[in-house]
Amino acid sequence: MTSNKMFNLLVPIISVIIGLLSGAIIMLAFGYNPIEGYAALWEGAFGDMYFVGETIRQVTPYILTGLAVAFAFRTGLFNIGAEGQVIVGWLAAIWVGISFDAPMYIHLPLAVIVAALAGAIWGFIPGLLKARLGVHEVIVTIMLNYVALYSSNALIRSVLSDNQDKTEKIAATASLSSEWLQNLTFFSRMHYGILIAVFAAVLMWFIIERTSIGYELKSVGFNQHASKYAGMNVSRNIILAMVISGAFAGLAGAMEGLGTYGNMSVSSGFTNLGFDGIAVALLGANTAIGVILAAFLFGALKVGALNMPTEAGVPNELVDIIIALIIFFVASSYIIRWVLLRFKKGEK
Amino acid sequence: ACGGGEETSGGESNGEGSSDEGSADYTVAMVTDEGGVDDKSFNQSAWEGLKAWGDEHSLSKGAGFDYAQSEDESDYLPNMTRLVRNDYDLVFGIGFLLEDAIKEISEQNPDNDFAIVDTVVEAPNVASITFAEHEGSFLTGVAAAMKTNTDKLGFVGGVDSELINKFEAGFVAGAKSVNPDIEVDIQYVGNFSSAADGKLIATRMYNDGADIIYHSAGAAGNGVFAQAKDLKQKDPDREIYVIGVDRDQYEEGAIGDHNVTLTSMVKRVDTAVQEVSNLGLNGEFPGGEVLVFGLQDEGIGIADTNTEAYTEEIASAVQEWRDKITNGDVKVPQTRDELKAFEEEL
Amino acid sequence: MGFIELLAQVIPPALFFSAPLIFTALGGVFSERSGVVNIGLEGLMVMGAFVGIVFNLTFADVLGPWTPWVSILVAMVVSAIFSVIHAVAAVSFRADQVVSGVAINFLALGLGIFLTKQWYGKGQTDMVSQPFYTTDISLLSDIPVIGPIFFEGVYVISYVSILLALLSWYIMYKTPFGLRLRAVGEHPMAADTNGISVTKMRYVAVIISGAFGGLGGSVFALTIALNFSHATIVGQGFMALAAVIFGKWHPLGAMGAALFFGFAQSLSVIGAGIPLLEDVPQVFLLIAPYVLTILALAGFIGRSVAPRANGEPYIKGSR
Amino acid sequence: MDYVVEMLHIRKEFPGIIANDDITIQLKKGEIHALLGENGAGKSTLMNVLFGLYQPEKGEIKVKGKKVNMTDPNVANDYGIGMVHQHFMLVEPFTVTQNIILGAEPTSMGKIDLRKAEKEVQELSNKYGLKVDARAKIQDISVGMQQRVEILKTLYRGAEVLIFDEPTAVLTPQEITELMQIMESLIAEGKSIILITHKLKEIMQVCDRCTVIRKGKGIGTVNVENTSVDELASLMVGRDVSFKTKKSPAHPKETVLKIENLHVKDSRKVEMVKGLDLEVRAGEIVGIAGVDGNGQSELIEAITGLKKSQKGSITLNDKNITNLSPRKVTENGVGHIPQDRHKFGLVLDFPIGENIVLQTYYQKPYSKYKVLNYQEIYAKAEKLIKEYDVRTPSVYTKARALSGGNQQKAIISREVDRSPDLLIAAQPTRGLDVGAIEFIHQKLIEERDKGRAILLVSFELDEILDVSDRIAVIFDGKIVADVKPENTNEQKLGLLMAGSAEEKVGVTDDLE
Ligand SMILES: Nc1ncnc2c1ncn2[C@@H]1O[C@H](COP(=O)(O)OP(=O)(O)OP(=O)(O)O)[C@@H](O)[C@H]1O
Ligand SMILES: Nc1ncnc2c1ncn2[C@@H]1O[C@H](COP(=O)(O)OP(=O)(O)OP(=O)(O)O)[C@@H](O)[C@H]1O
Ligand SMILES: [Mg+2]
Ligand SMILES: [Mg+2]
Repeated sequence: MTSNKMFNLLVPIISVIIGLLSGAIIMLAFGYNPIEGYAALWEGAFGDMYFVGETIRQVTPYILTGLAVAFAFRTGLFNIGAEGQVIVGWLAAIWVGISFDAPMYIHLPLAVIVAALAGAIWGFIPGLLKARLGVHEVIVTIMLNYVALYSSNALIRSVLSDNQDKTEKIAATASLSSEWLQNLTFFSRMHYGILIAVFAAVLMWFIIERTSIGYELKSVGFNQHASKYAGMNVSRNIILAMVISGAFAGLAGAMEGLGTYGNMSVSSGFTNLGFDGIAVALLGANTAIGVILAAFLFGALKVGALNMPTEAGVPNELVDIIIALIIFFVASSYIIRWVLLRFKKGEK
Repeated sequence: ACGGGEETSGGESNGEGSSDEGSADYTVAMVTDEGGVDDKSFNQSAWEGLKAWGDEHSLSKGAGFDYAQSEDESDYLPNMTRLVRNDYDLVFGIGFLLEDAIKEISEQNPDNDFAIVDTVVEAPNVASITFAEHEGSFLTGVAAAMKTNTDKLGFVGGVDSELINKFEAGFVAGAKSVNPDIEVDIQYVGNFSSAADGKLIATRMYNDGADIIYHSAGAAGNGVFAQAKDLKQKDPDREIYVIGVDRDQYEEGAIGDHNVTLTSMVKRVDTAVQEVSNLGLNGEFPGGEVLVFGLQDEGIGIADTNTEAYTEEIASAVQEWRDKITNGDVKVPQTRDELKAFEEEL
Repeated sequence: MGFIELLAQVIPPALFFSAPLIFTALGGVFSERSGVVNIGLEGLMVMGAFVGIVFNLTFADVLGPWTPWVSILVAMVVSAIFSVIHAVAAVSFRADQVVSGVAINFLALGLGIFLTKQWYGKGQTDMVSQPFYTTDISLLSDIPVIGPIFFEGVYVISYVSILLALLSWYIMYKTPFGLRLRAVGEHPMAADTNGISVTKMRYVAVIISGAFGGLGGSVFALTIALNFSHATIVGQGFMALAAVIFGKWHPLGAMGAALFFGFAQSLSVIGAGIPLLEDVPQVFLLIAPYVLTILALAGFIGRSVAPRANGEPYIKGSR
Repeated sequence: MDYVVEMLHIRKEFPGIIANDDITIQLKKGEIHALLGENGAGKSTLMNVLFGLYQPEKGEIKVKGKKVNMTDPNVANDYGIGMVHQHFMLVEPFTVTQNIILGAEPTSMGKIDLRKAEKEVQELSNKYGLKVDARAKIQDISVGMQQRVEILKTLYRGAEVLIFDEPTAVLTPQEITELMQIMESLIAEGKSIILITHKLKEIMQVCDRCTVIRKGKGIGTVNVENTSVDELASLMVGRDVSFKTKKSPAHPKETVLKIENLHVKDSRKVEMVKGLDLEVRAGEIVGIAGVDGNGQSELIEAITGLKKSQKGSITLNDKNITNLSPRKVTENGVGHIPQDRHKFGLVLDFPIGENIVLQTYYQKPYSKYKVLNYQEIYAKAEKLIKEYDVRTPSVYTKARALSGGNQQKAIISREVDRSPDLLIAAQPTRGLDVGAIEFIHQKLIEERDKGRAILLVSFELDEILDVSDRIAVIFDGKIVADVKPENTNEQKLGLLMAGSAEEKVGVTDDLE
């Protein structure tokens, strides 16, 4: 059992190392200096407090979309719709942020909660259709992504602004950003949302691992027949799982709306936070702590990558390739385990 | 057109004078939007301007001038910050999408110079570079009206917004100024990226009898070109055209021996970038000013590469209207409301 | 505008819009029928689009009007080879198939743009000079009413996609290969005890999905986008995946679903020019295809049950 | 010597366990050779080695005296070895014919020649008396017919040696009789058979020789003629086993379950229970005897709330529980050992400990304010697995990894421990070895003696006759007879179960 635990730790680490090594080989093959490349990457992610702040800023929504996808996976559902849930959450947060005046201790929590609710509603629809009519959640969530994108664009234009490309900025009382954090990190956009994200991770862990709600959700995810036999309400649990998952993604939208940007723009494409959330969740083995770690890896790579073209002349797409390889090796952990076992046997 | 450009037209010569000493003192960088530095559109144009400025002062990329490319919305500010912290004196934000980022960073770094293209940021250390797209669009409208055989034109916009409405209003006004009976079929894609939707819209418009479509839809406009070329391929005798945007899209229109690009509304972002950089270099940075580049100062132009389609006759008509605009005889509408008023006066 | 004219307006674009989805969805059907979930369709399309465009740009002078056809073949081959990565992970390494599909998506886009930058020095390629063009299909286009709707100004490749769907159906339901493929996806151990190599079948199926995904991507690039950039394939692969499920993992069902998407998309874009729909706010037209899909699923398509062993790595002797 | 197949000194290891340790089995031509052992003894593993699914670490396999290397099932097929697996290897959405030809399809011009295939299947089926509907889908046919399809599959491939892995566990008595006849006709055709079964009577009935394995080791081979059921049992288990379940007479008390005029439809909306009446009292075991498909499943599902009933009433301790939710039914005092343990009984991916609280997780002390108390949960599990002798490495082991017998014991421990007033046991001993069966029967009787009402549904007449205090015969959705075990026998019951009208009149006199 202890060796199993060691493996669970070792495999992702090895995957990351192999991914980075492969990236180095590609850099060499195309005539770049991998040491310079990775130095630039490191510099761009952790070089000084500013970059650390920006990395954390990027990590924040990744944690939440990662949790959203992971939560659904743990309950036997595949939520490709985190993307759309982020968008509606963002929109809802902004809505509350710009259309009210209230003291901060009311305004900010209200905005955050409404964002979570919006995401939850966006998760409720596929949940309901799956539970009641057996409609596959993957299609419905894909479709709802587009509905969220186009509708929120239209709402920004027609309701939240006067035919502008973006809304006005939210009231300071609804903002997550903090002068203190900004000063600490030389004006990075790091905001208090990271606390919410970490709290959400703890919450997910608690729900899934420690409560009877989580027990039911997992049970329904594994075996609907046995769950029904045991007296659980299968439909209700499917819906609940999607609602909670959607709420996490909605919170990710709030991070962007109330923290990073303070407003919302008309967008011609997706934020990709939701799609990246799939990778984060899977990289984190669908556990809360795993999601946090994976989000850090992901966020650092993404933010650090921006520094690669300027500092080392390496196209930042290389980071996408590296991320892909890391995911690939994590997925193939079986083979890594196998090799490790061989290795251990050889030692003896 | 407003006065900003006039002073700057002299900027180039000033810049040349100071090229020798100025190199190390003043450095300039730019941040692209998601289109990237090679988007064949204004990002690319801006970068060409910056490179030209670098050449002018014997600087090299990374030492004196540079760019940072944004993968998505969240990268704008970090990219800016990185450049500022790398001690670039002037940082351009290319595209109205970077408005918020410029606003924020200019507050955080009051001692730095910033410039934004295509929109206005009110701050003492920000120069806002805008273009009179409506004027250029007016001229493409004139050209289209001269060229059309069906008296029906099309306009495909990316996203229905203030900026793109300027193109629409100018185009319609130009066309109707030549021939008030001309109909303009207007449709927006909803985004700047879906070539498929651009193509679907073009299909419908050409089907409905439009023979020239002016697009202002970024990559979605590729779909318009695809459809026009397809129709041309099927029937080489059919007179069918696209009007390009932002830069000369002649290349996109090539189909065998033909070319469907009638003309393009060219925004000289390169000129603007080069000029503002020189102003900064010379200690005359136009902070807090709104520079409008228009027809008058060649900040906006209209391409005449397709000599076969873009006939002398059209060229002279366009020249005529250009003069009227620069004279102030014609005031080109910028919004739908202004257009309505403009049409009533016709 | 009369109904027939409306159809003549809507159907040809619907066909060209659907073709890439049909190809890709067929690939998805093969893969998932063999028990390998394929979220990587998006990435396979990206790879196909990239290869199709690069090949087209490189060989247009040599191959002339044959260029697009050869391009899609080459795109098929390269994407098929690319998909082996997914096969190795999902079949041999017993990877979580969703994870490995996600990796495919990241990898294809990363590689595509990276190589574009290497080879062209910029983030997007030029436009190809030899794309696919529409034609009137001789004889058929002369049929009254139907002719103009279905056979005038259409891409031949659209019909290839429909023929391929029929062929896929034939292969899957009438040949030993198809029977074995479906058996492997339903009950791999049963197939194994009948002497069918689960590994081999799954490899073949994933490689077919790679070829079809590559075909879909390259057809999209060579009919609609005409160049390659990060924005060429954005979500079409996921729509194809939706078509696979919508079509209940059946080749003809997937084709029907893809045609439905194409039709709805076409109607929503073209609708803005139709008097009846002119006053409908654009956003309703934009979301119409997606809402219609959900309504169709909720209303009459209902439950679709995946192949029993879909997503499960086959490990000999486990239960 | 004319051995058709020999497995010599076979050793097969799985991570952490030696499933087969130096086992030898030799099959003579034309014999039915039994392979006997407790659950998990290694029988299936050994046969999978012979069939080429597993590669042995040591030992050799000879076919007709020639050493062969069974690398995969194809090789086994080539040597004329066919296997009917313990868990059927049938593709549910396929037709009977498609399943039979899978992997060896007749074609014409690349297309499957379905007509030819169907003809061949029909011919085979006629030849061996294996009645199947060639065009029916597997998911629509009975378990018995599915098994015949499995046999046809091996015959279609020209098998000379047939391996049957627990074929009778899932069959009704009639089907078992048919199967025995089929096996004999196969032998008559010159084929040889290895039969795995836990039912010693069957071995005595049809087998020539019997090889016994215990905990992965070969114990030896005996001639069936020279042995007895008791000897086989003690060889297998390593101790004496009593077959006649020890029980004292029942003392039924108040009525616990009362069902009146119940009507239930199945998932295809066909009425399966058609006005059924039934009573079970505290302190008695009522056995439901009947041929599969006469409404047993629907009856149980209606009582437990898994299915809605259309008409009639179900009363538990004078409380109407008709159409209550499963949870409400459970809380009112019903325990249920489900027929399909994998589908209903367990969440296979949960640790065994968490399966123990599958219905009670939300109650104190396992959870408080919705927070689970794992200490209590696992403490309970530890206690139960000890008490019920559930063999598992630990309570944290996933249920999936346990053998069927141990999974069943875990379910029974859970259901019995809740002290339900009514305990429904559906096929509680299916697929289990004699030791496990003995244990479970003992438990049921213990519970009866504690005053619980027990409803036992089983297709095994032995079990019904052995354990029940009263037998209710179900036919076509109704209880058609109510008899005492001491007043009846297998033949009489068989007739009743077939719906024989005269018998019905004759026996209803027995009704109290
Ligand atoms: N796939 C496997 N992985 C690991 N261990 C296995 C596997 N299959 C079987 N075993 C081990 O081999 C032993 C023998 O299992 P096997 O299935 O052969 O038993 P059996 O005699 O057929 O039991 P039953 O009578 O219940 O069918 C088991 O105790 C188990 O520990
Ligand atoms: N995947 C597996 N991992 C670990 N052990 C396994 C696995 N599959 C089977 N086993 C082991 O195999 C043994 C027997 O398995 P087998 O399936 O033969 O049991 P069984 O009693 O016959 O079950 P059933 O009654 O359901 O047929 C068990 O003791 C179990 O530990
Ligand atoms: Mg067994
Ligand atoms: Mg068994």
